[in-house]
Amino acid sequence: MDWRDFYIYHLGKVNESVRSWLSAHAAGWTAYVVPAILGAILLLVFLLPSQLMVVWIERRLIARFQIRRGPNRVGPWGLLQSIVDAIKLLSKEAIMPRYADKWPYLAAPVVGFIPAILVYAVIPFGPDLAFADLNIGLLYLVAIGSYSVISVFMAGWASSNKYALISAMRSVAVLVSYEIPNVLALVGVILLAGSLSLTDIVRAQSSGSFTWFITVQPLAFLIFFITASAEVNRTPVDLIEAEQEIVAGHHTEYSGMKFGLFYVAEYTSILAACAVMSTLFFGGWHGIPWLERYIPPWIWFIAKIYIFFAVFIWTRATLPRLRIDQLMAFAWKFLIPLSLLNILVTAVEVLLIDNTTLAPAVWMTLLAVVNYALAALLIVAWSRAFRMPRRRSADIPEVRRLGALPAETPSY
Amino acid sequence: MLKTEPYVLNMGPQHPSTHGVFRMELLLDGETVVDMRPIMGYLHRGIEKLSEERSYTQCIPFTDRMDYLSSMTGNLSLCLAIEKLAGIEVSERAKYLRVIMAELQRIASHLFGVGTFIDDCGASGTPFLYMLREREKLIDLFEMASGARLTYSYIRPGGVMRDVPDEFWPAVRRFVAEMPRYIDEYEQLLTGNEILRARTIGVGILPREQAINASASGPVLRGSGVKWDLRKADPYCVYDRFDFDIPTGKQGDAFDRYFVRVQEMRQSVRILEQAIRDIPSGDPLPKVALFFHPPAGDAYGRSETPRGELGFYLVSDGSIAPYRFKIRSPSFINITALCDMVVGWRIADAVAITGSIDIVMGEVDR
Amino acid sequence: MSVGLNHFLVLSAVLFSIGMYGVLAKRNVVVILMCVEIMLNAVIIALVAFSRFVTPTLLTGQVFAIFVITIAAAEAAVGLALLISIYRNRENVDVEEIDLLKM
Amino acid sequence: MTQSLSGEQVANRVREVLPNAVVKADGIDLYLRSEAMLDVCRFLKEAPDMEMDYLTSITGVDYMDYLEVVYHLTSIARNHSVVVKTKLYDRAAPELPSVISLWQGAEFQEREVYDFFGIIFTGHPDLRRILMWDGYANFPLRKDYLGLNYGQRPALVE
Amino acid sequence: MITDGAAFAFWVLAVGTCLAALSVVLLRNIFHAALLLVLTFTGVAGIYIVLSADFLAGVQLLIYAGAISILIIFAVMLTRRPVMTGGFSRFSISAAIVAVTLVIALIWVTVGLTDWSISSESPIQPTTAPLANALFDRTNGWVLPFEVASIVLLAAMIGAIAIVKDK
Repeated sequence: MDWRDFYIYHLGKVNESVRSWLSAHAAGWTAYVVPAILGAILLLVFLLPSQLMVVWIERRLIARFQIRRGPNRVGPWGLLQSIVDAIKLLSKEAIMPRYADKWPYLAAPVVGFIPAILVYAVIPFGPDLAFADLNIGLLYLVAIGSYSVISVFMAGWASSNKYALISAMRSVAVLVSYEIPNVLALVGVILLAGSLSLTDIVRAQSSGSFTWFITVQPLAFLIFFITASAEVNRTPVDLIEAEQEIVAGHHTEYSGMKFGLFYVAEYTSILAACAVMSTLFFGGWHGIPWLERYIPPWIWFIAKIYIFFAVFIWTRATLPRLRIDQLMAFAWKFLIPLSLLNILVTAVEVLLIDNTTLAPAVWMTLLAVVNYALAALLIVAWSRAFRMPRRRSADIPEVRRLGALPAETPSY
Repeated sequence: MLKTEPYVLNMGPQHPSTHGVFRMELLLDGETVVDMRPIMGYLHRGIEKLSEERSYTQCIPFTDRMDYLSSMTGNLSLCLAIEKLAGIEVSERAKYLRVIMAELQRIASHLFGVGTFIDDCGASGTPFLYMLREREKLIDLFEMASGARLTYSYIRPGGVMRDVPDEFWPAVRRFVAEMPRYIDEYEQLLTGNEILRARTIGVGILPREQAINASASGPVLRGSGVKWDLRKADPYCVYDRFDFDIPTGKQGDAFDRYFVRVQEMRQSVRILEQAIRDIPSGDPLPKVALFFHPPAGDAYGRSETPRGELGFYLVSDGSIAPYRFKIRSPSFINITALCDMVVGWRIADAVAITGSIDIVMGEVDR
Repeated sequence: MSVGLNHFLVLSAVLFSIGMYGVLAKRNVVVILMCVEIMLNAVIIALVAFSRFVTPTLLTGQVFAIFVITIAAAEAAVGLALLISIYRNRENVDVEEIDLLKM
Repeated sequence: MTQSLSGEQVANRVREVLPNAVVKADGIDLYLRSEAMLDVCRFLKEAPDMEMDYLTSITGVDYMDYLEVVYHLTSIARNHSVVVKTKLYDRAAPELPSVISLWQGAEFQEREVYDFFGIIFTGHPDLRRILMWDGYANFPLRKDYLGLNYGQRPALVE
Repeated sequence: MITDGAAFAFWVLAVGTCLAALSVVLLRNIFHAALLLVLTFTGVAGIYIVLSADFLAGVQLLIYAGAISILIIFAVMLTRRPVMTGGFSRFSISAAIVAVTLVIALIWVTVGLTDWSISSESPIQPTTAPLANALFDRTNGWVLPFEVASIVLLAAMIGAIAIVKDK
């Protein structure tokens, strides 16, 4: 064991050293179990404080956007506010609706929370700093991500509340629709990197011929950003828990820590979405070249996560919400065609790169210019052709007015 | 598409976006509203009955608590009715002060109304809090004048409670100078916002004919393209001396109602500039006793509040208290056509349309 | 205890029979569709197990598994579309009551 | 300025078409027979020189001997207004034709008058309590509400 | 053949998957059945990982757990009121006999009668790239079947829409 490996810059080498030392000096199984536990602890060291920080950051930042002060009473700058909130949630009464479907109701928060955590397994925080560097990393991400629908659906169905049920229906419709452009946007990156492994994708973004993929995949990034906000419920597209319409959506009937678990799962998946975005499009753990030597890669990566989180807060503070039919139309008529076109263009480019003799730098510049121009052109052209549906939904047979409702008004 | 079964969704009385304790029984087909039934009365305090036991001046605090977002115009409406009933004359300075207060109140109320409307469209509070920033300045102005921040009871039969203090004038001048810039800021943030336009243009159309037929008033009526504003149509106080326009909408959708409100704020600033410039000196205090006996008879007095025509029908039997005290409240009557506007739209639109009418439950239930 | 091909084949057979029992015994079309999916999964397990143990370097079984999954997706889509169409016409999805040939 | 049409002026026009409708008219008000209410309102709404397209308010008043319903009508097109009143002497079951077929705005206002005074508007499609709760037995704005003498004052002398 | 850890995983996954599948069949509440179906699919994905078919496991999660079970849950929801109880038909006894006979016969034939030629080579891992090569190889690949499969999928989608679309 070389103790120089435990330098903070090469945090990723810790696990490797521990593994090699254990396989040399201890029983065979420890070489698997101990690094796994170490990795899990490292992940929790990132995730648990992040949970609290992120809530605090969101509240402080959105207060800034709204010319308020935000939490500033508990602890310095209100830093302990999230902890106090967590204690409050833990001490709340656990209420269950009488007609709730008991087991799905109780299982839903857990089913929602587990995939949110599982996503982090493949995210590389630095070289050698991924919990499990799966070679099907991206596929795994997408597959795990689809479990959140099931959680929302279980909660919505089981709590026997109409708002929750509407939320469940919306979640299925929205998430299934947005899954498609989401995956299609990833394909461009996969084509360029030639691998599904996230570590490979990050390495591909530093290997000289390519810089960060945002330079050549602007359209894919935009699509991914929009679909990711839909999947993690951020404001312009947060129809699953649109509070002005359906109170709190699927977790209307949840209280105490069961609600807290939904809340934590939501923020965990937002952070995961930020991490995926920085991994795929913004060079993962790579930093700005002349500063890269002084700052460890995992700090770069976490900084990028928080920057994207701030962007999410920014959109939340700025934009009103779309309507459900507009949201669906946006996914099917706008995002999917554009992401398909993006795949086509990227595939052609990859074929051309393989057969070219030009210098990589020249190619890169050329591609970047072409892709940005194309993205701008496509967005403008498509938004000209595509208009948000604004008309009254035509499929109601007749306006049933005054008397369609049951006559007696129950008094509460 | 599918053979679906309509179901009833109870939106309210406790719901994040029903503007108080308002309840909408929605009959939904999927997410589409098939029928709607507004249910109110949760905030009914029997102001009409209570007023029959109080002197005319004692009735004024009730008007603060009806439309609690625009108390000044509520006071003004009642005072106009009482003055008509009892034949009380008002001094020039008091008339100007009333106009200034009413227009400041109109801006404050529209700020709140537009803010909550945008909130109902899903913006998570930012435009709303921007608007509250300016409303706060207005409330400070009202506090200077009346000592209260929400329930002013400032306008009294025959005049106003007291003359405004000297420091009021620089403050209101500064506000009037700054306000157009802030309105530009809101418009920058909202009017061109593609999501907001998609959510509101063409949504919840109240056609011109129906708006008149359903007795809508205020921005709801003007949003439908009817150029009807009591300040022009039936001028009270000194509105006939000011130069201002009546903004109207084109097709009567939620966006038009929003836009009319924003434009009305601009017009109010115009009126305020003229009123502050022209205000005469004098004594604005009432020349009548606190308790007075109007002659037997009836009178209907009204004014244009931010929500529409607020009228008071007073019947006097010669005693110090009204024999009948009827409130024609604009919020209450404006939701008559709500059902027709909402049916056929989605749940989200139902919320946005209700927000665009800008009801205050204190006034609906009275 | 080491695990070999036979274990996977037994698992595949058990899952297949569970699915088969469901298909034969249940009345609800939705449940029957679910059971068909279980049967398909059992088949894929067998295919992948053969691929793993008999021809570990060829991957033919896995290629076949991909085709089976494709067909399963198509089957689910068409089956559920049929189901909804039946439900729309008859408000019922009980196989014992929708066995008439006319709608 | 909205011109308030005098009761006599409108009464003369009404008498041309509906001779028996008008009970009394003075400088301000126009008193009508309650049965003729709907016909007169239709005339007022449709006559080209009246065009009362806007129903400002409907008010109930309890004068002890009789109930009175006051209609404030406005013409947005011509910017004039008129006050129409009618008296109902049957306190047990006061009835009045509903004007909802002319003005949709009457829907809630008539319900409110029914709620507070118990005046039944025949032809109203949905005449229920509006501000008081369903099943409430009294009409609270009547002067004999709950049979109390508190606050009761002699009726106005005509 | 298979390491100890993987053997342990196999037993857990196999028992869990079979129990979940049994519950799908036996439960009367079809919403619960649909949820347990998701569990079954997830367990099968785990079995694929034990069989070192990692790409297939990802596909299994994505297609089965992510798409097909959502479709089924959607169908449960759309047809909910009359069908919430998934009762048994009048053939349930004979179906049980058939199923038990089938499982015995299958095990007897596959495990008892057949002598599989088990290869001793270690499996390919990771499988993504080799699988792609096997599918799209120019000489002995499966490009044509792959294209046919995608056309079948497209046809099924269009057909499904055509069936459900309002006439």
